Order: sequence, then C-alpha cells, then structure tokens
Amino acid sequence: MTVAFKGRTLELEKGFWTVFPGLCKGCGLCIQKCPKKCLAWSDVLGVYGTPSIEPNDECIACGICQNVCPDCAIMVEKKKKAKAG
Amino acid sequence: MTVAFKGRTLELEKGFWTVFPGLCKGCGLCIQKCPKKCLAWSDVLGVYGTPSIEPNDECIACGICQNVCPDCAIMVEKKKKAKAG
Amino acid sequence: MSVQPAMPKSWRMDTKPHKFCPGCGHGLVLKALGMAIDELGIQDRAVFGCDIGCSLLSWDFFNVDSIQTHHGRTTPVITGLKRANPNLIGIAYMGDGGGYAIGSQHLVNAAARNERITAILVNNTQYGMTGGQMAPTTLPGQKTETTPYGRDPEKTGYPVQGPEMVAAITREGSYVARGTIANLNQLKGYIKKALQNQIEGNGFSFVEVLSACPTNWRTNAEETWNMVEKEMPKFFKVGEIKVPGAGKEGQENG
Amino acid sequence: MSVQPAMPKSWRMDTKPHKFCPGCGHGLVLKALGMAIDELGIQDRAVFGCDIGCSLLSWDFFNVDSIQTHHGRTTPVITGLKRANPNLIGIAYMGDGGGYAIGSQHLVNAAARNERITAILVNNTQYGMTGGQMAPTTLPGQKTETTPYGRDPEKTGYPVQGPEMVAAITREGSYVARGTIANLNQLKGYIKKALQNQIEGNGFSFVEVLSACPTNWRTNAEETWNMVEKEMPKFFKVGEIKVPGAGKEGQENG
Amino acid sequence: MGKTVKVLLAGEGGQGVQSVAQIIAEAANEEGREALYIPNFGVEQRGGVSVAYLQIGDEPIGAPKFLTGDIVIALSDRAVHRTRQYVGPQTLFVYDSSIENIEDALPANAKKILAIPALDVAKKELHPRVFNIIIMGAVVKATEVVSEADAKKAIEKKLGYKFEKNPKLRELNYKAIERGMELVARAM
Amino acid sequence: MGKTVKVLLAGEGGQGVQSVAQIIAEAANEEGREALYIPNFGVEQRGGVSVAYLQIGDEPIGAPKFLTGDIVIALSDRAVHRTRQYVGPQTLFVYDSSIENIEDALPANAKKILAIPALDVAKKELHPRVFNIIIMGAVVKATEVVSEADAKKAIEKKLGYKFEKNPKLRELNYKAIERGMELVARAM
Amino acid sequence: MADKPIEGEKRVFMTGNEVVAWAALAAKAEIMYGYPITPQNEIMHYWTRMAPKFGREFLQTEDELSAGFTTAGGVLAGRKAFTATAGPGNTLMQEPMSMAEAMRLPVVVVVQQRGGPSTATVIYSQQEVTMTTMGGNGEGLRVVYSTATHQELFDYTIKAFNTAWKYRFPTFVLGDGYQAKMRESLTIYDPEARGVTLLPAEAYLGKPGTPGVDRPPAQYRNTYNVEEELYEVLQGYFKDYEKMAPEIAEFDAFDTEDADLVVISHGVVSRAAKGAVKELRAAGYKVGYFRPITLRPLPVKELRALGGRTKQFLVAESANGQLARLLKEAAYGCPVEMLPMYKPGVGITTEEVVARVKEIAG
Amino acid sequence: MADKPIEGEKRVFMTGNEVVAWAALAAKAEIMYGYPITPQNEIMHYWTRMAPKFGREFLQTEDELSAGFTTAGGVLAGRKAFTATAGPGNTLMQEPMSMAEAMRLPVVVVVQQRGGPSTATVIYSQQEVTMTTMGGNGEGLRVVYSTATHQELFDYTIKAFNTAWKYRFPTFVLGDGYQAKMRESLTIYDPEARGVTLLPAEAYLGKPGTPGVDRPPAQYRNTYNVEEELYEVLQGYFKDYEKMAPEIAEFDAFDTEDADLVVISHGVVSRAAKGAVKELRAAGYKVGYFRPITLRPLPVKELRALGGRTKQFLVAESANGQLARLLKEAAYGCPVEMLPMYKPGVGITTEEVVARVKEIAG
Ligand SMILES: Cc1ncc(C[n+]2csc(CCOP(=O)(O)OP(=O)(O)O)c2C)c(N)n1
Ligand SMILES: Cc1ncc(C[n+]2csc(CCOP(=O)(O)OP(=O)(O)O)c2C)c(N)n1
Ligand code: SF4
Ligand code: SF4
Ligand code: SF4
Ligand code: SF4
Ligand code: SF4
Ligand code: SF4
Ligand SMILES: [Mg+2]
Ligand SMILES: [Mg+2]
Repeated sequence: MTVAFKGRTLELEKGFWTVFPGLCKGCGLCIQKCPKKCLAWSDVLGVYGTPSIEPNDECIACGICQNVCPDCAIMVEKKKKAKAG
Repeated sequence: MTVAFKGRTLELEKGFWTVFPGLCKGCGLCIQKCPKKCLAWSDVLGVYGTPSIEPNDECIACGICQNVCPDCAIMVEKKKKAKAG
Repeated sequence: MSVQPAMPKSWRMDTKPHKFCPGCGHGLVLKALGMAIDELGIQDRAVFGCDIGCSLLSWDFFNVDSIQTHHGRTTPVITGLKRANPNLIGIAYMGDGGGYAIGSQHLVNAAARNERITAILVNNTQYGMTGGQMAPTTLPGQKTETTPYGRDPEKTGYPVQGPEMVAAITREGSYVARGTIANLNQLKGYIKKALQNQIEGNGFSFVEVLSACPTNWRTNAEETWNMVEKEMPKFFKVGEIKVPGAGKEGQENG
Repeated sequence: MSVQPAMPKSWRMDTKPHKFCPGCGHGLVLKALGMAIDELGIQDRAVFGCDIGCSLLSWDFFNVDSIQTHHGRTTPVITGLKRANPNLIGIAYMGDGGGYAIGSQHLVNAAARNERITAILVNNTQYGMTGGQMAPTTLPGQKTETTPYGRDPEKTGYPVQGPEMVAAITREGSYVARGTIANLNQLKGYIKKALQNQIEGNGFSFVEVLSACPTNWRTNAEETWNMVEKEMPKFFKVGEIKVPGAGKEGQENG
Repeated sequence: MGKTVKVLLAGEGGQGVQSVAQIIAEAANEEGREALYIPNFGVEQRGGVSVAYLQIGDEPIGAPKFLTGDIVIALSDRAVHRTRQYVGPQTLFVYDSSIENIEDALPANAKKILAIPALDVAKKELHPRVFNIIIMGAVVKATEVVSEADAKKAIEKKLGYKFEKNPKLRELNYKAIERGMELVARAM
Repeated sequence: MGKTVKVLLAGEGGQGVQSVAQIIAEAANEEGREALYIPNFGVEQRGGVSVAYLQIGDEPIGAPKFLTGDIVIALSDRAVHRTRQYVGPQTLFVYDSSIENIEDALPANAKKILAIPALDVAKKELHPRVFNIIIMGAVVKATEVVSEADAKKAIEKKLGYKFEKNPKLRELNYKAIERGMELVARAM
Repeated sequence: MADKPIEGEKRVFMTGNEVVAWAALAAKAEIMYGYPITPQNEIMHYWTRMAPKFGREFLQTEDELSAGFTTAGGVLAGRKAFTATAGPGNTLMQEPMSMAEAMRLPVVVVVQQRGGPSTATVIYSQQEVTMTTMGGNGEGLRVVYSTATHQELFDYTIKAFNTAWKYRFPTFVLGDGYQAKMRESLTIYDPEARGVTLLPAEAYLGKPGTPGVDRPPAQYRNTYNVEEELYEVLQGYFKDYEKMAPEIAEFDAFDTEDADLVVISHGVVSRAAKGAVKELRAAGYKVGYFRPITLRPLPVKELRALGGRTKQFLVAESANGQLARLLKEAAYGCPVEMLPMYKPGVGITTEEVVARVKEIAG
Repeated sequence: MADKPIEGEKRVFMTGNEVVAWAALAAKAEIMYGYPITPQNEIMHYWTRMAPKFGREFLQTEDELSAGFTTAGGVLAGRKAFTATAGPGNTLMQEPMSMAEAMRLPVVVVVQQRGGPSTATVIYSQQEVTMTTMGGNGEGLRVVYSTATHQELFDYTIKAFNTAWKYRFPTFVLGDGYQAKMRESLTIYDPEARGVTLLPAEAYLGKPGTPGVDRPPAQYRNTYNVEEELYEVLQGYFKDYEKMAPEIAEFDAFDTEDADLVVISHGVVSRAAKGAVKELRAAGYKVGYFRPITLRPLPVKELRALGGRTKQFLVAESANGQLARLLKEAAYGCPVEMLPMYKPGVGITTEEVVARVKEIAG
C-alpha cells in the first residue's frame, strides 16, 4: 500500500524544515533537544489534535529534532552551503 | 518414633570401627576415599543385598570413610591415645 | 511525490502513525532497529517477534515478517523459528517485564545455550501496557502502581542488571550491550552489531535499551529526558558489555 | 542403646536408609545441611522445601517441617512462606534442572529481589529423576539420554555458570558459593554461612553443590569421584563467590 | 420514577469523556440513585476512541452495557463512527458541531440529532480545559438524571481542593456546566 | 491355541526381572505370537520392588495389566508381599526358597505354590550373574509360552555379541535356562 | 496503624477491583501475591495503597506461576494469603493450583475473566469457566463462586476465605473485566460486626516445638509411588468434596415455578438475564430465571429439579458453551431442552436476551 | 545420511514411546522440541538417537512453556515441528497451545498421561482429558486423538501431522504411561509407500521475497482491540471447526446393535472394555462396545444415535468422569442412562469391567 504523508515545509535560512502533522503526537521531545531552543508549539494540530511544532529562523538545520522524534514526524534538509565570502 | 540400627563393630588397633549394614547400600565411595586403602567388600550384606564393607587393621581411624558415606552407615571412634613410649 | 518522512525503509508506512503513546521510547528503539535492518539489507530474511507488553503494538510495525507472541515468550518463539530455519534472522523484541520477569528463564537459557538470535529488551522501568506497575528494573524510590509509596530496595531489591547477568552466563561468541534512546546513533550501532553477530552465526546477542514511558511516568518532555539521561544511568550503565572475539576466554572455568 | 550411626541430629532416623541410590550425592549434601542445621540450632524454625527431581525423595528426610513442591517451584514456595512468616528459616533445595532450567526465572528474580531465603542447588550435570537427560550443567561431550552422542557446545552451549549468574544480579547482602561433595566440611561451612546470612536478614543466599549421580552417570565409585573431583571442577569453580560485607559496592551502577 | 437512562459518551483520549461519566455517576449515587458506569479499556485505549457507558436509574442497574443508548454523545469524527451502532429510534444523538464533513456518517435512525458547539464555546468563551465540563452540562440537561445543583456539588467534591486555591476556577467550571446545559436546551 | 497367559514377575532392583520379562516377550514375538510386557516404573523404582507384567497369547493382548496372574513369581521378601494381591485360585505362585521367614506371607489362595532354589543354584552351581536367566528358564517351563529353543535364541540375540568374545558365557547362560526349567519341572 | 479497615457499614461507589481489595482487607487477608494482568491490576493497586496502613503485606512476583506458588507458601506458613489473575495468567495459575488441590491448600484466587484464547482481549469474557472449574491435570477439586454485582464481589470474596479454610480446597472468585472495571454502589462492612465469623488460618508448617522432639515433623508431599496410593488419597478427597458440595452450593432463581423456559446464566450475564426475564414476564411470557452462584460445585439438586419440570433452558453466556457443558453434565437425563445463547468474548445485554427468548417463543 | 527411516513395512516389538519417535520420523517431522517428563522421556531419547541419521533436529528447552512456544516457532518457520509432554508439563503446555489456537498453528503434541493432580504419579492415568480437549483460556479449538494400541500410536501420530496441517488446529495424540512404557508388536511402515499423502508444511513467516516490496509482510497477532473484533475471528474459527468435525471424527464399535448396555471408554482402557465385552457376549450378555477415537471433536452423531437406542452406557475411564462429562454433553437429551466406572489414576482391567457389568446386570 502506498501511503503519502502531507508535510508542512518551512524554508529557513539554513535549510528546509518539514513537519508531518499527521505523524506528530505533540510529545515535545524534539523541543527539548533542539540545541538552538528554536522549536515551539504550533497552531497546526497534530494527529491527536494536540499542537504540532515549528521552528523559527534560529534553526541551524542540525537534524537533531528529526533524530529524536519517535514518530518520524520531522524531516530536515540542510541547504547546500553557499560559497563563503 | 525411635529407631535403632544394628551396628557391626570391629575393634581395630587404632579405634572402634562400626558399619550399619541396614544403612549400607554398597556404593563403594568410602572404599575409594580410605587413605590407607584398607576398606574392602564384606560378606555381610547391606540393605539392598549387596556387599557391605569392612576395614582391615591398617585402619588409622581417621574417620574419612564415615565422612564420605552418603548414608551415614559408618561410625568410627578413635581410641584414646595411649601414653607415648 | 512530495517530500516524505525520513522513515527507515523497513518501516511499514501504512501503519503509521504507530500506536505508541506520544513520546514513547518504543518508537525510537524501533527506529534504530529499522535503520539497522536497512543498513544490513536483511529486510527479506529478518523475522520480527514482539512480546505482549507495549511492544505488542508493533506487530504490524515493519515491512518485515512479524509475529506477536505471548508475554515473556518471544525468546522461545524466535528460538524455535531460528532452530527450524537458520537462514532467517530472528529478532526477539520485548519489555523489561517480559524479559526479566515472566520470561527470564527463556532469556537466561537462550543465552546459556548460545542461541543464534538477537534479543532487544526495552527497559522503561515498569510495566507500560498494564498501566505502570513495578518491574524488576524499577528504580529505588520510584512510584509505580504497585509501589505507590516508592520502590523500597530493602523489600524488593535493586533494579535488575540484565545485560550483566546475560554476560555472566554467556561465553565467547555472544554480544551484550546496553544502549539508550538518548543516543540513537550509538543504539543503532549496538543493534547492528547484535544482528551482525547473528548473521555471522557467532551466538546470542542481547541489547537492553534505556527507554521512556511518559504515559506511566507521568512526565513531560523535559522530565522524560531527565529520567532517561540522568536517573536511569545511575543504575544502568550504558555501553558494550561483551563483544565477540574481544578477548579469548577459556572455555573452562576451573 | 547400642552404638548408633553418627547421623545429624536433625535427620529423621525412621526414614533411613533414605531413598537415594547408592552413592548418590544428595545424601552427602543433606548430611552437610543436617550438620549445619544442628550447629545453628534452627531445627525448630527451619522449613525445608524440596523440588521435584531426585530431591523429592527428601520430603520426609529431616525432623524439620518440610514441603515437597513442584519441579522448579521450590524457590517461590519458600519465598512465599518466608514473606508470610519471616521468623522461619526457609531452605529451598533443588536440582540443577529445577534451578537453572524450569525454575530459573524464580531463582533469578528471588535473587534480584534479595529474598531472605537460602537456596541449595545440587549440580549433578543432568536430570537424575527422569533418567538422565541433558541439564544446563551437562559437560561438553557428556553423554546423556538427550545428548546420546555427547553434548555439543556448538549446538547447546556450555555448562551454565549458576552462582556466577546469581552473583551478577545480586547486591551487597547476598551470599553466593559453590561447594562440592568432595569437601564436605567446606560445604557444611558454606551452607552454614548461607543460613547464617538468612538468620541475620542480610539477603539471598545461594549454594550450588557439585554432586554425583552414579546411577545415570553409570559410574563406579572410582569414576564417580573422578567426575566430581576432576571433570566437574574444570567447568565449575569451587569457592565463595560473594560474601556479604566483603567489600562495599555502590548501590548505583552508573 | 422513570426507567433507567442509558448514556453513551465517546471522544478522543484527551477529551475527558471518562471523567464526565464518572462524575455524573458519582453525583447520581450521592443522590441515592442507582448508577453504573463502565469505560472501554484495554489495548484500544492507545490511539483508540474512548467510550463511556453510563446508566442511571432507581432500580439496581442490569447489564453494564447496552445495545442502544437513550443519549449518545460523540465528540470527534472517529467517535461518531464508533458510536453509530448504539443509536436507535429512541436515541438522542449529540455531537460537537466543530466536527467537519460528518453529515454522511451521522446515524439516520436517531430520534433526534443535536449539534452543539461545545468546543467552540470552550475555546472562545471559556477555556479549552473545561470542554469536558461543558459536555457534562450537556449530559445533565439532556438526561436530567441529576440536578444542576448536584452536578455542581459533584464538581466541587472532585476539584474543591483546586477551587480553594483559585476561586475563579470554580466560577469557570460552574459556568461551563451552565453553558453546556444551555447549549442543549437551545438545540432541543 | 490356548488363552493368553499372564505372568507377573517381581524382585529387587538388581535381580533383573525386567530383562527376563522383556526377553521372553521378544522371544514370543519372534515366534509370531502376541506378547505384551510392561514394567512398573517411576518414583517407586528407587528402592522399591521391581514388577514386570507379561502376557503372551495368540490374539492381540487386551489390557496391559491384570488383577490375577496365571503365574506369579516373587524373588525377594518384599516381592512376596507386593505380589500377593495378584494371586487367585488359578495362580501358580513361585518364589525363591532362599527367602527366609516368609511362610506366613505366602498367598493362601493360590492354586499351587512352588519354592525354587534359584538363588542357591546361581550362587553355588553357576554364577550369581545368571540368577535372572535361571528365573527365565523357570518362567519358560512354568508357562510354556515359548520353547526352550526360542528362549535360547532370544538370549543369543540379546547377548550374542558377548558370547562371541567369550563362548563360555553362552554355555553358562544356556545352562542357566536349563537349570531354571528343571527347578520348576522338579517342583511341580 | 489503623485496626479495622472498615468500621460498621458504608455505602460506597467504586470499581469491582477496588471492591475486591476492600473485601480482602475485611476478610483479614494478610498477604497478597500477584503479577500484573488486565483487567485485575487495580486489585493490586488498591491493595498496595491500603495494605501498609493495616499491617498487611504484598509481593509482586515474577510471573503467575510464582504468584500461585508464593501464595501456597504463604498459606503453608499459616497466613491468609491470596492472589488475583486473568486470562493467560489464569492458564499459568493452574499449575500451582494443581499442587494446592493435591495438598488441600486453602488458596484464594480472584479471577477477572478476559477474552480468549491466548492474549485475545484484555476486556471481558466468561471463557475461563472450564479452566477455573476443572483446572489442569487432575479432577477440579476446587470451589468457584461466580459473582454478578459489586455487592456479591464483596460478600463472596469474604466468603471465599472462609470456604477455603474450612474445607481446604482452593477457592476461586470468578469475576470478569466488566465487574473489574465498572463502578456501581454497594455496602461494604466489617463482617464480624455483622456476626460473620472469620475462620482463623492455621499454620501447616512452622508450628511451635521442635519437630521430632516435641512433635512429629509436618511433612507434605504431592508425589506418590504407586497408582493405588494416589487412588486412596483421591478417594478421600472426593468424599470430602461430595460431603461439602451440598453445604456450599448456591444459586439464585425466580419465576421458575410455572416457567416454560428458564434463562440460565452466571456472573455478570445474569444481570441481563434478570432484566430480560422481568421484562418478558411483564409482557406475559412464561419465563424464569436461574443462576448458579457456585459453578463448582454446581447446585445439582436444584438444577435437576428444575430440569425435570421446565421445558427449555436458555443458556446465555459470554463463552462458547462452557457453562452449558457443566449444566448438561449436571442435568443429564433431565427432559429439559438446552438452547444456546453463546457470545464468546462479548457482553450480553438485556435487549439481546429479550430478543432471543422472543425468537424462541416464535 | 539415510533417506527413509522406514523402507516398506516392518513388524516390530517396542515401547510406545519408541513407536512415537518412529512415527514422527515416518511422518517427516523435521524438528522436535521438548522438556523431559516421565512417562514421555523415551520419545526424546529415541528421537535424539535417530534424528541425526535422517537430518532431523532436536532442541531441549528450559521448560514446557518454552517447548510449546519453540514448537510454535518451528511451525511458523514452515517446519513440521512437534513436542511431547505429560502431567504438569501438559498443564504448562496449555499456555502455548492457547496461542496456537488463536493463530491456527498446526502444532502436534504427544501427551502421555500420568496421575494427577500435581506431580501425583509418573505412571498412568486418563486424567488429562479435560485439559487436553478444552485447554486453557479459550474454547478448546483443537483435535485430540486417543490411541489404544501401538499400531494406533503409530498410525495416529502420522495422521496428527496431516490433520494439523490440513485444518490448522493444534492436534494432540493422547496416550498414557502404560502405552508409553509397554512393549507390544505393531507394523511400522513408510506412509507414502502405503499411499498416504503427507501434507507438506508451509512457512507462515520467511517466505521468499522482500515484504512490502515483493509481497505484503506476513504479520500475525493474537491480541484484539475490541470485543467484537475477537468475536468475528472466533466465529470464523468455530465455523471451520464445525465443518471439520464430521470429516475427522472417528470411533470404533461393535456389538452395539442389540445391546442393552454399551461400554464406552477411550484409549488404553478400551482394550479392557473390548476384552470384557467379548467375554460377556460369549456369556450371553447383551453388551456392546463403543470407543471414541477422537475425543475432540467427539463422534457426536454416532454417539447420539447409539444413545437413542441403548438403555445404558457404562463409562469406564481412569479418571473421575472426564470422558463422561464430554459424553453427557454430546449425548445430552438422549434417553440413555450413563453409569460410572471411574478409577482415577489407576488402570482398569478386563476382569474389572466384566465384574462391573455383571454387577449392573444384577
Ligand atoms: C501470562 C501473562 N501474564 C500477564 C500478562 C499481562 N501483561 C501484559 S503486558 C505486561 C507487562 C508489560 O511490561 P513490559 O514487558 O515491561 O513491557 P512494556 O509494556 O513496559 O513495554 C503484562 C504483565 C499477560 N499478557 N500474560
Ligand atoms: C512441569 C514439570 N516438568 C517436568 C517434570 C519432570 N521432571 C521431574 S524431575 C525432573 C528433572 C530433575 O532434574 P534435576 O532438577 O536436575 O534434579 P535431579 O533429579 O538431577 O536431582 C523433571 C524434568 C515435572 N515434574 N514437572
Ligand atoms: S534542525 Fe536542529 S536547530 Fe533546527 S529545529 Fe531541529 S533541532 Fe532545532
Ligand atoms: S518529537 Fe515528533 S511527535 Fe514529538 S512533538 Fe516533536 S515532531 Fe511531534
Ligand atoms: S559409602 Fe556408605 S553406603 Fe557406600 S559402601 Fe561405604 S558404607 Fe556403604
Ligand atoms: S577410618 Fe580412615 S583408615 Fe579407617 S577405614 Fe575409614 S577411611 Fe580408612
Ligand atoms: S504506556 Fe508507556 S511504553 Fe506503553 S506505549 Fe505508552 S509511553 Fe510507550
Ligand atoms: S538417580 Fe542420581 S541423583 Fe537421583 S537418587 Fe539416583 S544417584 Fe541420586
Ligand atoms: Mg516495561
Ligand atoms: Mg540434576
């Protein structure tokens, strides 16, 4: 069976950051682990009707939130590094 | 219930050595452990109709046979040491 | 197709979101396991056995042949399967209650017989599925439904040292480690080694995982991490405990 | 009365000769136990529990209140008894099959909970009562009824290291030793300490005993001693493994 | 008095249907009436719909569950689907009007169907946390198995310790009950 | 041919009653007759009396055990006590004459009681180890369920590999059968 | 430490699991051994909360085998010990209970039935009737009370301790997930204040005096050497059991005299049956209600009398004929016809019983 | 490595345990899992001696729970797996068998009954009938063959594998200590040479292809979320079972046509019954012989027909009415009277059956 999840992608300075509200259960584990403390509850509701999450532009696209999510509800893609200077 | 076992006591040079044929199952563990190799099968039958055991006068009344018997079928009493020479 | 979640390839998409509670550590352990299966390329010959305990919720978790067994009985089911068809890669996935309490005879004896299976045990310090009773792993002072005033080690002992016990009864050839959901890459590494050890036919492989049960712990995300990262490691040491070939042991203990 | 056998005072004379086979090690272990009971003066409050296995033959062995339980279940019966009446001195007497196979979850968990009982396990490398099948303790190469061509450690592992396993999951307060019928005074000493440890309320006490089963080994007396004194110690190290108070361990393993 | 009233409440895990049922049952019991409340439970709990069976009457209650409710209340999309089977020609079916695209799933055979904007009222007028108390008010009104006063007493008993610290909470909860009752009264 | 013959053998653990029963049963089977042999077993084995139930006939054998034997053979004091219950008015009861002070325990209702000096003969004439083969001879004679030749063939089959190495053993065993048969023949 | 858990009488509203915990306290149970399993968990939860306040003990074991055998150990030590279980745990419990049968240990077990076979559901059923009444290897030498209301759950849990200690057969209180989890009112009370004598427990092991010196040693076994030895022992047990049976068999019935059809059910299903029979009577149907309270032993005399005068029994149960099998055994030879209403693993409502009877009536 | 354990046919004289080992080999059983218990030990002893010669496997487990669950594992892997047990081991075996019932696993279990309850005796009984036919929590969805001779032990052990794999219900061969330990003659044979098709085993898990890519994953569960879900599954199972029942029910009977009294027995006791009926007929008594071979399902149709025309059934069993209970359920409503001849834990001889019938005849 092919399944598709609807992502909500935010383009941030350092990367493309996607949450899949249909997977997010609002546990908050990611929020705690974000090194930049840039994740917060979102108005977009997750699968259980609880808030999902979203980052602000502090995000460094490190992918930790993706890593710690037990539901694979986050996907982070770093932007290719622009040439320095 | 008081029970009495009939012992067969041999007075040897070094001690009084008793076997209780009603307890001896003829396993031979004692024979193997006698440091003087002075235990042998006896014509007196044990509880299962197998030979019981008896020592010869090499016996030093060390009590090892008593110690290793799983059925407590042997009892050794050392004679009081006679005054030396 | 639009951007899709970065789930392990071996996860079964159409049963997601999975049935575990928000923030449940089982999801993370199964993520590490999924990645390990992917990286080893064994999706076609792995067989996943899950216990009764919250692990039962994973009976249709993977695109891997799976069997939901009885409470504590996943080890023998997978043992029987592996004995019958050694080409399969048998994974026995269980909770701390299933592994250390009701199924401990199976764990201990499979280990002692050096069964070529991989056992993964999720330590969440209590019985999740039944609503949070004491487990052999419950921490001293921890309140559970059957230790409402906190676990008293004087009365019920200290948290069981599972991997240490398994290490004590296995020989050369077995792999024993304790990982944590707080370090997913390390955990994936341990699980991979545990599977690799089975693939190579060396022997019994066992990974305990420090996990989280926010539902029965009644913890918020911050407290959950604190429990996993601060409290549990005081009693459970993370690391590899036995690695095959790490040092030749004599086969006699005389 | 004429000279009478030097049986321990706590032995029940009118059930002697006991029912064990000629040369059976059980008789020696129970002799050591009887002496220990005598010396500690606990005949009036000891409760002797025997397993199913040849140990069942000892249900009326002592002038001590006794209970014959099920195969592998002596540990929980005595645990339950001790929990209900801590004044009693609970002795769980079992074989290697009862303790390490079917009852291993009870052994492991009683140890982990630090139950204040004394478990004595008779290791005769096979299942005596059922006619000599493989036990977790069977030696490599040893022929039994279920390893007719000799135990192959590749297929069924190496002899289980029971006391070592128990030591690995117990903490401060427990006593763990391995004795042998080849050294009865030492064995009596271990059993005494194991009982003393219970009397003092320290914790779980466990003594494995290397024993003999001439019937199923099909050995004569010489071969029997050779097995106990030469072959078994190659795999089972005699000595004290854990002594309460020997060295403070931390209560945390972090 | 009349016959036993059978109420079925269903919602998502966090919506508090079980506590609503329990509080009403206890209130009825306090009044000296017979009450029986049983939740669904088990593996279904995890990620499933939460269902409460509540019966109140003057005779000891018979079977703990029933085929058809006098009142069936569904608070989520899944709850509507799960509870349709409990609806019969005598049933008053109540659902939250915020549930979208649910028309086709509504039971066709109910005596009456009420949509009440409880979630809306909770969010906008009161506080999301008292959503279930609004529902409680709705049930109280729809069933009339306990009086408003007793319902409030029951709330007081349950949450009194919190009200002590923060009397505003009491007000909020009472208000929620009242609003719940009104919603039903208006819709009927 | 006649009806099924029921034989009960009992003795101490070491006396080999089970192998006697088994060899005879196998001999009968080889002859194409129907045979059924069942030992007692279990906890009783340790330190208890060893009992063998043997039936030979031309029809498939019915129940494996029976209340009353046609021939009951007891080789020890305890065996006499244990087997009395199997004796009826048609029973030939055979016991070893070396058993002391047993007269009072002998079954009163047997058709016939025979004391045979098998142990004595074994010890004095042959070898203690062939005691059970003497008993086998006795059974063969008393029951006539197998011929002497077939009994010998069965022994050959069982111990042939030993006889190869030591032909004197064969002689000894054959002799034992013969003496056993004689003992019964004489006593009858 | 508080002395009496319940002073006098008290109307309460609680779950069945809480009721059992209170009843065990009231019955002076001294120690509970248990292993978690839904739907009986809350018995342990309440017990562990209350026990320390009244000097009672608790041990969580490693599995149900251990829970059963530790309970036996507690009984041997002379304490009123009990355990609780369900479903697959009850399956395992049959091993220790076979020992309790063999040794006549008064072990009390509360069972809250759930769906079967296997893990099945954690919710509800009446599918543990055969296993609970008949046990594992052996002959089902036990007493089984099947309760229908919280009041009974309280009353019969207390009674179970008395029955067990009086007759020395393992005694079961057979509830189910519905009873475990539902809340309704009941009156809890101090049984002694109501004049109920609570039989004291007696130690099997560890009585005063040195064994062999002051008294013979107390020695119990469950293994026999020969068949006849076991047979003798069992005959004694059967005799005791048969003597006991009419003394303890209980049932509940109404409207059976002139009934053409009697609905037979047990446990929680009998609530639906009762409601249905009342409703049907009101509607003019000649139906009656009969409910065995003891499933083992069954009230055989009354059942047979009823089976002699009624045309039809409708057996309603949340199992596939487990009660019916026992009834057919008990009523064998009676002319009454037995009709099935089997709903294994699911509840039975009043409406359904009414419909079924009407369907039969045609 | 030898290919066929048995070439053609062969008359042999051996113990029943050896017969089972040969039969399992002949049935192409691939792996045995087991835990020692008297009186079934020699099945393992012979199997371990012969298995390596024919490429078969053996695993000695840590207990009977493990023996049952490893056997289930072997079946899941697509192998013909079996186990054997007795007494308290059979009690424990009910836990894994409840899973086999829930998942329709074709597990074959050989049971050699011993005395009960508890450890009791290691010798003999027919006291495991209730447990083996009805199981633990659940509804007894299984097949039970009760054998009476070594020939049957051979035939039905082979048949058990076919039944199990054809219908996917756990299948038991119910022997006892007498059959286990006695020696008698029989003919062993290669079933295929006799034209018996041995059904191939099929893998539940680990079939070719990558799950989710080449095929859907094979995923089995035994836990359901709601009661109705379980109910649906069980209804399907009951239907399958009812369809199967008449196809596999077996019995043996003679002299029943004009009989006033029919002796009903099963297993080894039927040898005594057969002998007795012949003797009684010869003496002019109007007696008949009936013996269910399948105890689960029973040959209900034949039993009811018989129960409709015979005055009395004498139920002879080495248990306290375990067979009788099943018979009363099956024959409920038939006019036949059931008389007991219960000897729990001890053998029944021809003489005793004769005496009992004469006593009844008066
Ligand atoms: C024989 C048996 N006993 C008890 C249970 C009830 N039970 C189901 S899950 C569980 C505990 C689960 O705890 P754990 O193994 O730690 O897993 P978790 O849910 O914590 O992941 C228990 C006791 C059962 N299903 N079967
Ligand atoms: C549940 C159960 N399974 C199996 C048995 C059979 N059984 C009786 S004793 C025994 C083995 C005994 O071996 P061990 O414990 O080593 O004691 P030993 O006889 O060697 O002293 C077994 C398997 C049983 N009684 N109960
Ligand atoms: S990618 Fe890193 S920085 Fe960005 S939200 Fe996630 S954890 Fe925070
Ligand atoms: S960790 Fe995952 S499920 Fe939890 S809040 Fe973050 S995105 Fe949602
Ligand atoms: S050790 Fe004991 S039983 Fe064995 S032969 Fe010596 S005296 Fe006899
Ligand atoms: S006392 Fe010592 S020397 Fe004498 S027989 Fe015994 S072991 Fe030998
Ligand atoms: S109860 Fe705990 S372990 Fe179970 S799914 Fe929820 S969080 Fe996970
Ligand atoms: S079989 Fe072995 S362990 Fe058992 S009594 Fe005989 S010698 Fe001892
Ligand atoms: Mg857990
Ligand atoms: Mg042993």
